Amino acid sequence: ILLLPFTIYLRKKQEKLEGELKDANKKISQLIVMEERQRIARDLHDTLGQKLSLIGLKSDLAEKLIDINSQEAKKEVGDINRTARLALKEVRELVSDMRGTRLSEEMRHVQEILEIAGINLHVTGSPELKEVPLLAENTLSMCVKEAVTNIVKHSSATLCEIDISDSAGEIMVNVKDNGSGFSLHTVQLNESGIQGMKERLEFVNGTLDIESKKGTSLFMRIPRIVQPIRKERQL
Amino acid sequence: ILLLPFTIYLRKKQEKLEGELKDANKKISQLIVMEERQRIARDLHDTLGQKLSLIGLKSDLAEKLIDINSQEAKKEVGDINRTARLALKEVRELVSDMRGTRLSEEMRHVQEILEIAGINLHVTGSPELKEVPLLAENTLSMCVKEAVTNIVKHSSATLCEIDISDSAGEIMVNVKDNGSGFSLHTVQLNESGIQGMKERLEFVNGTLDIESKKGTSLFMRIPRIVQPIRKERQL
Amino acid sequence: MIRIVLAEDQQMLLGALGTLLGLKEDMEVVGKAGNGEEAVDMVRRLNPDVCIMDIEMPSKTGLDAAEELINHPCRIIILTTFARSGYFQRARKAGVSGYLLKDSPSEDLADSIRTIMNGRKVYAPELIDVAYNTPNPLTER
Ligand SMILES: Nc1ncnc2c1ncn2[C@@H]1O[C@H](COP(=O)(O)OP(=O)(O)OP(=O)(O)O)[C@@H](O)[C@H]1O
Ligand SMILES: Nc1ncnc2c1ncn2[C@@H]1O[C@H](COP(=O)(O)OP(=O)(O)OP(=O)(O)O)[C@@H](O)[C@H]1O
Ligand SMILES: [Mg+2]
Ligand SMILES: [Mg+2]
Ligand SMILES: [Mg+2]
Repeated sequence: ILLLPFTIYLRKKQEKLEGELKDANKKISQLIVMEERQRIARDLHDTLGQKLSLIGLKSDLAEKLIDINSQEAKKEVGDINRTARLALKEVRELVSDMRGTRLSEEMRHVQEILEIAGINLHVTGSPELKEVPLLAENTLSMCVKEAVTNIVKHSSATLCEIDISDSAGEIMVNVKDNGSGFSLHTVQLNESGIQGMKERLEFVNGTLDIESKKGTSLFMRIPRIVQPIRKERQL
Repeated sequence: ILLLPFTIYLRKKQEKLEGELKDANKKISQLIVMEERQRIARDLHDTLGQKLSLIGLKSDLAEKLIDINSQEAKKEVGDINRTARLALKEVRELVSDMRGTRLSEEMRHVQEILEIAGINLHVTGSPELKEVPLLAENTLSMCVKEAVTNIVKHSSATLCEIDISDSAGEIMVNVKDNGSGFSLHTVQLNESGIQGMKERLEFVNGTLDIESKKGTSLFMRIPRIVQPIRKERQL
Repeated sequence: MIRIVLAEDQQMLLGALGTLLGLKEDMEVVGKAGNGEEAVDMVRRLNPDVCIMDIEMPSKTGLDAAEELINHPCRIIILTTFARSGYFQRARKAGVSGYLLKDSPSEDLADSIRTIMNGRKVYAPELIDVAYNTPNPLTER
């Protein structure tokens, strides 16, 4: 009987706190999005805006020059051509920077890297993931890339096996090599590629497990959960 | 004495909750940012990429035509000019789209523009729309902005009236001025602001109607249906 | 004859703009500056009717330059590509006569210059941004 008012008080306080935290976090989200937008806007402005203005002015000028001085007009049109190509290259770079990477894309990339290094690749499972949040897929792509980079750099392997299994409960990617292996205890993992993989996976509630005896085997797992994206979107 | 373990338990729970909430929100932010980037990337690629390619091609052609057929060369260079300006306009819209496009915000903006231009503004209805999909609201904001820009640029009006009516069946915005008016037949509407409004409204199943005799009156209507935006977003 | 000083750090833009305005019968480009500092010097030295300035330039922005020239009789026109928050407010405070799009057709630009010479102001609606519509959500409360 004595307990009741006190628990009620604590519960109320807790609810209030939850509410405030939610609010604060919502604002942080908004701020991050706004900053991101502003950053992109700035990029756009600095690269493309300049070039498009230049094309606008130069085409205006060229049109007038055609009858007066065709040599000069040609020069202006040549400038326009170069400027447009440069701008196009910048758009492509900007776009590919912004896109993040699909696992299937990364797999093509990885295949190329291994081929060049003379390491055989054996893939099982499909890199076309179904209904996976973008962030999770990007994380996996990044991890596969790092794992393969390590194989090329450190393992002296002749074979790399990648297994992708996409089940109802989780997505699992296993990257395995038949190389030298390494001891987790002897190796510095601070701020390194492996540490980075681990952090990113944990960020999407995933895990990284490493077995390294004969060769190295990395297991990357991300549980399938419903992400509350859609509601937020409507902000 | 009885109280102590229980409060500790509650406090622990509270801390855990705070942590989880924070994590969840961080993830949501990242997701939103990524989605936003992808959306922008797609937009950029589709609109700007295409236009810049076109400019590249046309400038190539124009350079060759200058000595052969200066009339044709001028036409090409004129096309380049229009294309560049259109592209810049799109970038500008994209950038300002990124800064938030609630109708209420756009109305503040419009108020300022008209004030600076010395045109009176009379608003009826509320710009705080209820449960309207983001895309629809963005479209309306963009249309209001273009309509008001046109009034400032072309109408010589002294009064602008904006009526917003948000009913169960549709959202209607009417932007009206008491200026010079114009004849739809005598005016080039290709790739212009009005054409853009129309296309965007149609994209969300809306319509644009124009009356221009004494002054100009634009009716923008979007029916209230569940918009299939969400799927698009997840691409 | 309307005497004009241009200030723009992008050399190709400066060149094209100079030639375009030079082609107008009633206009003469008397000076071309590559940064804000040069622009201020040139205006003081050459006393042009109009100075057309970019915003983002080395050594001194067009807005800084306009503020410095606030008591000079030369009319200042800011030429820019995008609306950036706060720029328009500053430009207005600095008493600029025009705030125009870099990519507007040269005929429109020339028309605006003539309007401004008649003592009026011309601001492109596309460039007017509202500084207070993007509050920082963390300091909002
Ligand atoms: N597949 C592998 N085979 C053998 N050794 C490996 C393998 N992967 C990692 N290692 C060892 O673990 C160490 C840590 O790897 P990690 O990716 O964390 O860092 P790194 O590759 O050295 O540097 P970074 O990834 O930052 O470029 C490596 O230096 C290497 O000694
Ligand atoms: N409110 C208005 N009053 C008078 N004339 C108008 C009005 N709105 C549009 N017009 C006329 O219709 C034409 C087409 O307008 P539209 O918005 O499609 O293109 P624009 O404003 O000329 O160029 P843009 O919008 O691409 O910058 C204008 O050039 C103008 O002649
Ligand atoms: Mg590494
Ligand atoms: Mg228009
Ligand atoms: Mg500059």
